[in-house]
Amino acid sequence: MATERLTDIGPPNYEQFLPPVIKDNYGKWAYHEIVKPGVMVHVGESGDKLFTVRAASPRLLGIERIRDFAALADKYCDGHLRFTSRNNVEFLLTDDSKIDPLIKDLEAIGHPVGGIGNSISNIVHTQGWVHCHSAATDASGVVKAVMDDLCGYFTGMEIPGKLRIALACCLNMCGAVHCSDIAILGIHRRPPQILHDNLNKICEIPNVVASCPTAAIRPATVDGSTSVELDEELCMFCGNCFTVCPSMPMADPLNDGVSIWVGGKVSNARTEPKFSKLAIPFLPNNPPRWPEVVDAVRNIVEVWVKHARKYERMGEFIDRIGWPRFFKMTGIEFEKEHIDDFKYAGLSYKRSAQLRQ
Amino acid sequence: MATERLTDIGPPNYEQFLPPVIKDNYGKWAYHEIVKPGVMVHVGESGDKLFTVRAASPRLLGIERIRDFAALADKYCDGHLRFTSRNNVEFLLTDDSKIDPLIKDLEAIGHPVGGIGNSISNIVHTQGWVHCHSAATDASGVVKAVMDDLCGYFTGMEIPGKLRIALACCLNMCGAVHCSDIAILGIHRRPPQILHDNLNKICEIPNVVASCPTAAIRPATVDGSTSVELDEELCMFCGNCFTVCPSMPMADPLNDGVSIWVGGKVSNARTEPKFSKLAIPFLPNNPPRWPEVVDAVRNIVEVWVKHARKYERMGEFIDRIGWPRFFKMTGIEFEKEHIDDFKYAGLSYKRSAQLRQ
Amino acid sequence: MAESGKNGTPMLDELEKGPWPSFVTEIKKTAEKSKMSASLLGLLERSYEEKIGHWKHGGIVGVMGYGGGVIGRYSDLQEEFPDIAHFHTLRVNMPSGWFYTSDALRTICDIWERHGSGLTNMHGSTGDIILLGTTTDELEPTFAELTQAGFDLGGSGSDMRTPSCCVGPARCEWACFDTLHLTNDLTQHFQDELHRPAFPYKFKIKCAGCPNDCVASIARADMSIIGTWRDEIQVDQAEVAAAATNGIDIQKDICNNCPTKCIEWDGDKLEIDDENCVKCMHCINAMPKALRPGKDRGATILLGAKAPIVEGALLSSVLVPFIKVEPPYDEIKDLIERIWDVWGEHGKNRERVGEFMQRVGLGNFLEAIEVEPVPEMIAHPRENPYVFYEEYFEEE
Amino acid sequence: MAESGKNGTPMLDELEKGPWPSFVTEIKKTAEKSKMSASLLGLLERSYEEKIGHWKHGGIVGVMGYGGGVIGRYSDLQEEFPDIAHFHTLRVNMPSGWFYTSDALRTICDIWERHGSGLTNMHGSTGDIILLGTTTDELEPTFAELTQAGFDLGGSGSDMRTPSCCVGPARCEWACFDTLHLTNDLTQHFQDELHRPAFPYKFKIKCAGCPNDCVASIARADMSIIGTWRDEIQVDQAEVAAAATNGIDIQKDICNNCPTKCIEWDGDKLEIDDENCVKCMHCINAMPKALRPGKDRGATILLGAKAPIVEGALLSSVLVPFIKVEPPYDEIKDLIERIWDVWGEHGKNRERVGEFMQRVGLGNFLEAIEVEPVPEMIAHPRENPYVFYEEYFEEE
Ligand code: SRM
Ligand code: SRM
Ligand code: SRM
Ligand code: SRM
Ligand code: SF4
Ligand code: SF4
Ligand code: SF4
Ligand code: SF4
Ligand code: SF4
Ligand code: SF4
Ligand code: SF4
Ligand code: SF4
Repeated sequence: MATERLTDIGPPNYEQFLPPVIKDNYGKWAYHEIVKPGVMVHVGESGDKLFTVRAASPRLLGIERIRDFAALADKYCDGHLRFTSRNNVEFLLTDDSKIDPLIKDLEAIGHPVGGIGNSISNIVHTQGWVHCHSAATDASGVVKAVMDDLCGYFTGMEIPGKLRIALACCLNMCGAVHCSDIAILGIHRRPPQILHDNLNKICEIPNVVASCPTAAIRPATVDGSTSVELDEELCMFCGNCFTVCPSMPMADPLNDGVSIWVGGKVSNARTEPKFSKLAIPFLPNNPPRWPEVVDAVRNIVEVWVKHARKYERMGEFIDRIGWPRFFKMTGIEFEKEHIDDFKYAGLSYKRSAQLRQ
Repeated sequence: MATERLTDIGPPNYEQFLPPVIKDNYGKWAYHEIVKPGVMVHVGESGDKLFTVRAASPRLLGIERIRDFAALADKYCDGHLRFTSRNNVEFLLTDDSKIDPLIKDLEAIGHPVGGIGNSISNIVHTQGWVHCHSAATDASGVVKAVMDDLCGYFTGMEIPGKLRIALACCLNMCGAVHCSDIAILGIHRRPPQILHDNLNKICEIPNVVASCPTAAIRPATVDGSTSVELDEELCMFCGNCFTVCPSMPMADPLNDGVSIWVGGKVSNARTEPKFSKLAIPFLPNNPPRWPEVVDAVRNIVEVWVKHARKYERMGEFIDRIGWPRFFKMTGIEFEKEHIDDFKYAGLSYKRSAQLRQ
Repeated sequence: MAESGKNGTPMLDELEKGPWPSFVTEIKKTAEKSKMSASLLGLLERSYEEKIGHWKHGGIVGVMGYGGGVIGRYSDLQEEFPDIAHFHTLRVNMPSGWFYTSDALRTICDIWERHGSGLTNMHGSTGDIILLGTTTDELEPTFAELTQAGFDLGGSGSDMRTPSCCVGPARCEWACFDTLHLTNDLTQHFQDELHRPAFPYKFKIKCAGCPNDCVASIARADMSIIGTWRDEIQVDQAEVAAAATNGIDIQKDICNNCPTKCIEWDGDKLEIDDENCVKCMHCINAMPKALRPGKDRGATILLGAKAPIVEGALLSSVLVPFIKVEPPYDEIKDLIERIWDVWGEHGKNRERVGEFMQRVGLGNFLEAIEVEPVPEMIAHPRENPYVFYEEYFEEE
Repeated sequence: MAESGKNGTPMLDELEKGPWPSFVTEIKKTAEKSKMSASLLGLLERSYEEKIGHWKHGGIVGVMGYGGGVIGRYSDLQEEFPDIAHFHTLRVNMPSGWFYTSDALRTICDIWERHGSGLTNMHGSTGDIILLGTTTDELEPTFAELTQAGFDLGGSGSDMRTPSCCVGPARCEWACFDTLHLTNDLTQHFQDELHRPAFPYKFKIKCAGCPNDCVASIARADMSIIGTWRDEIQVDQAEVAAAATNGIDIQKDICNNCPTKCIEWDGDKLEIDDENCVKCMHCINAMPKALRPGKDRGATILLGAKAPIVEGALLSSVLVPFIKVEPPYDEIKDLIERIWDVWGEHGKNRERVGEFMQRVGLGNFLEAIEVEPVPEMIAHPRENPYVFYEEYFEEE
């Protein structure tokens, strides 16, 4: 099928993929209700009803599984489905009698239904060892282990509000973990190696020097060839040098690991969006199931579930009880690493006498 | 009276100056009440009463006036009096029948009584043209003009809460205007002159260069002699160079003037301490009575008096109504200058969609 | 021992256990048909054993005439895993709102079965369909088939990244503008900027229909377009009363959680002081049948969010407090172009627009893009006295 | 025309009008006896005409053996105003709490009449008695008479500045420690550091008896010692009820203003959840007869406040959340000395301790002064991932 080469056509127009009930009620939805875990109904001003069944997804999907989803969509939804911004899959039905059979089929192929309303939804995550050169930990494996443990909160246990978890396998934070209720962040803790033999062939030394925010990198001549040298004292492991220069690898099995962050949010509901804050500076990479990470996340989740008020996101909960009590309740030790020492450090100090004594 | 030279004796011990009623009730006060404007009573657990009459002071006092105060203290307070952290003078009585005569005598010599409770107290201020080389405006004159206008709020009109005004005649902020409900700040707006002829004799050029936070100053040779040159684009008029080097005077009648700041507080009551924020970038120096400054301050005060809730300090009031409405209510124009562009600028941007529309 | 088959993948096998769907199962199932996937399994097992990744930087690979859309990737164990010596990713621009038909999905699967590993991410963090892993030779053929099927690549590198949006009016009663239409329209309008990197760094656009921000635009997009309204919240008092009897404690759950305390409840009537409502959505979220956003709808445009590399993470901040969002969206497109012009000319290499804005100063930035400063853009005026007054008087 | 007498001071005269006491009247009255004051009036009138000050930097002037306590000042119109060619200021250390007897004040006045302009500031912003203007020759004689009368100089330059405090237990029911005694004790204990500048920059100490902070210590002192308590607020329910009938709306005025909403009022009983009370003082301030701070009292020590020059203004931040404040105050003195040692050794010239603390990082600073980090020291943990991990493992 040799035809002229097409470019710049852009994505297919979404309209062709919308089910009729959506076309009819587009922009004219009246309200929605949560029918049961993982199932909600949107009711149009017309009275029409759209049922959504949300199923878990590992995000990393093989074509077979996608074909399974397509088959289920044909069987129950006249072929209509979508994915969510947190990578779950949503089946769009108009006939509520088909909901339970669909759920049965989904569970049969290992995709629990849930994640709607006040629940723990899917973990936004990244590539990790599956595809990225920059990873300090794996992404999919940690997510699988953590969600196995928290699955009950996805399929329906009552919790105070939404809890969003994200994972990024390095400081580039492709998972945008910087604003999550709980964030799992892969970290390097050893300054980059310097492959002097090929550095000047592969990398532009001025770019490498410029890439370092703390000016830890200086040009240098190492046995004859031009290269760079590093003041390890100044390195805070951001990995920016490696991003611009492959000859400065950061990955290191002995020192790479995971840090845990809490209290971020994105929505404007009640309180303004918040950045995540450091909760646990370091946990080891312990594949295949990262038990230390799983336990740490569960511990924080349980403290929140037990003590937070209705609607209260993690960060709102902590703001109410105060950080000292958060550390007490979770049993997490407060350490030097928790204290900011970057650009805005001073603003994170407690600049008032308002203290619980 | 030649005697051995005394040094390092420190201040006289305060105890010798305390009236008996204070010695008796020291640390054992039960409560206080405001008797009337400028008069309060502290009641000891013993039942003893200490009456305080607070009188206005220009802070800059001649010895004759201090002797007048001493005489009044003798007449009504067995010689006991004190000054406040805002430079008012307080007379300490035990016999409440003496309060009114004292007030009469004070008013007779031109010292209104007030400033206690929810009122506008004295303006913390600085030297200005009376004694400092660094001043961009006078201190005492502006204070006198503003307090003449606001005196009614000192002597008793009902207002929502405390309102603290401070003035500093240059960015050194000796008046600590950085945390006041309303602050009046003298500002230079012209880069320093450079007196090339004597600069290298009077100043250490490296210190001068180092003194500039924006690196606007560079060493240079100007017709033969070593001196410095200035990139005026980079100057934000902090005056630090002048502080370390007299050969870089900042004062300039055509450009010096006053800026107005609002919303700072120091106390931990209700809300944490706050910095003052820029309200009006520039008002001219217009001696002897700075009418523009007087009007600007009154305008802001009146908006607050009219709209603030009970106990609400200026900053708390503005936080409740929002800055857009503050600018609308006061009729102050919002300009580029209001937007921070210094170190922490980004944190002052509105980083949420929570807006009054 | 390149193939997982050889001596198995004991560590990865552990990740097939448990209730959550397993990516390992996905790779294994795909490995039955794809050597690439089989090799990936082996390589990944190795990473699990050694606690380190086995990928190297990718050089410049891509499809003809495009600079973006492909992430090059090479293994550092090429001898042992020759099938994935190259393992490039294609980013395929998803349809707005991630809506599909079963046929559309099958089409993609068929193409990817012919030309790649058969593995995907549905979807990537920016929103693209990620076709995970193929060789350099397969890039053009894959692209050819995709375009024939009506799909095109998404962004990568220093270009406009694939814009994304929440489900919006398609399935949400709170959408204050048509997120899907705007997103699709901008994506089509800026095809050149999407495919041919010419910016100082990446530029992301995300559209959320209301302040709940279901695409995390305020945290993850250089330009965040967030729906809002400027009239009164629509209140159905009867439904409010109903909610009050259905487990909602209106004073505690609603009024006390209102950021500006502008809702009052006297036991049978809900009073909202809309002047002081900051459109946070909470009360509406809590009572979807009783409350709805106002009718005079539009969006707030915010600028500058990004991850921390390297000056620290940023949230977007208000650039346009309120704008009507209606086709053909000229005002928004002009604004975007003015921003790109200024940033493109003065931005440093690898400087995101949010960092640029701070470096030059928001005030100066606004002047350059011809937007008037308004107090809605700031949380509060400056606290420091360091004003760069621009001119001064001189003696005659 | 040096003297104001000659052709008057029309501008300054305007400032004798109005209800507020006039500094011009003060200068004029003093000018009747003092040529210096008369000249000052003329010089000041000139400044008002020209809108510019007429003072130059002061060189190093002072009294024998002291580096601080005197601010040198010279006029730039020496020929026209010879009497104030020198116009140095003496900073005299006030008694704690600014308490005086009439005799003490007269003593100072008499000394200053003999040796200076007769003008003062009661008091300077740091708290000193400011003797405003005299010549170099008069410095020693003034000092001699002051010390004979029991007064000494205060601080200036890079030394410990004159500590100051609120009226505290002398006249306030809320004082949580003896502000006057501590202030006097520290001042006496550190006389050498007060008089002989040996620090990188100035170091100010202010003591406030409770979180109302009536000496603005958290904004104006490098070390802010602020009284607080750690047990229950003392409540007199009868007086609460009385207040409720005397114009206080307890729900609105008190409960709604409590920062942690830890007070509840059911109409006849006030319940305080003291665990969540952050000791802000508001409820106590509003009902002084009904509520009082707890009985287990002490102070919070905060560090680092300063004006903006040159990195921006700082507020003090928590260093010691709670400490008992009892003579001989050894723990506090040791802490102060450890801080001075570290800052003195590693601080840059003209770097305040608050700036120093930020430059080296609070964590490192705490290690150096041997104080354990606790979460009370921060508003929140770091938001950026840039942790300086101090050591790493290496392969054997
Ligand atoms: C489907 C999805 C949009 C899409 O285009 O894919 C979506 C859909 C809805 N969101 Fe969302 N949100 C979706 C991601 C988000 C995100 C983005 C994210 O998680 O990365 C946020 C911001 C999270 C944050 O703040 O960190 C988000 C914050 C909200 C909120 C605010 C919650 C809060 O209290 O902060 C609401 C309101 C509520 O839940 O009451 C909301 C409400 C809703 C409603 C009820 C809106 C409606 O009337 O239909 C939708 C379904 C209910 C539900 O609970 O999922 N949605 N929602 C996304 C589902 C992700 C998933 O699979 O779980
Ligand atoms: C005399 C003085 C202390 C001294 O050693 O000199 C003092 C004395 C009292 N203060 Fe103060 N404060 C004094 C300066 C301050 C300062 C410092 C300043 O203004 O620079 C503050 C911090 C101001 C700020 O936050 O910017 C201050 C914030 C307070 C507050 C908290 C007010 C608030 O709501 O924020 C109270 C409580 C109240 O007024 O209800 C208070 C209460 C009091 C009480 C009622 C305490 C008591 O029980 O005796 C005292 C007299 C009542 C009154 O209204 O003046 N005092 N008070 C100072 C009088 C200055 C003056 O002449 O006006
Ligand atoms: C594939 C994806 C992660 C995923 O598994 O989904 C991804 C993968 C990479 N990102 Fe990302 N980023 C991806 C979404 C993000 C996001 C989230 C978002 O877009 O909402 C962010 C945070 C938001 C932001 O843009 O700041 C993100 C922030 C970064 C950064 C840091 C940029 C910064 O300014 O801080 C880098 C580093 C860089 O650009 O050099 C980066 C770089 C990279 C590179 C290209 C690695 C590199 O250093 O060159 C990764 C390639 C991995 C691989 O081998 O495939 N990626 N990256 C996401 C794109 C898929 C898609 O197109 O849909
Ligand atoms: C006299 C006094 C103002 C007044 O009228 O009361 C004063 C006067 C001067 N101050 Fe101050 N400061 C005075 C209290 C303050 C305060 C307020 C306080 O102490 O509570 C501050 C703000 C708090 C702080 O310390 O940061 C203050 C912050 C400064 C600064 C900025 C320091 C900084 O780190 O930002 C400078 C500039 C410098 O140190 O070079 C300065 C410098 C000066 C100099 C010495 C001018 C100079 O550049 O050398 C002034 C001498 C004026 C003169 O001719 O007498 N003065 N200075 C105050 C001392 C009187 C006293 O001892 O009681
Ligand atoms: S977070 Fe880092 S390691 Fe993970 S995909 Fe992004 S760049 Fe790669
Ligand atoms: S990791 Fe970051 S801080 Fe360390 S050397 Fe590289 S660029 Fe510099
Ligand atoms: S504020 Fe400036 S001008 Fe005023 S006294 Fe202090 S240093 Fe001098
Ligand atoms: S005034 Fe400040 S910014 Fe301007 S040159 Fe002097 S030191 Fe630099
Ligand atoms: S952002 Fe708003 S409009 Fe879009 S899906 Fe979420 S709630 Fe609905
Ligand atoms: S939307 Fe938010 S701010 Fe507006 S009334 Fe509802 S809760 Fe209050
Ligand atoms: S700070 Fe507290 S103790 Fe000291 S005077 Fe003010 S209210 Fe009283
Ligand atoms: S002191 Fe402040 S925090 Fe404590 S109960 Fe009273 S108002 Fe609440």
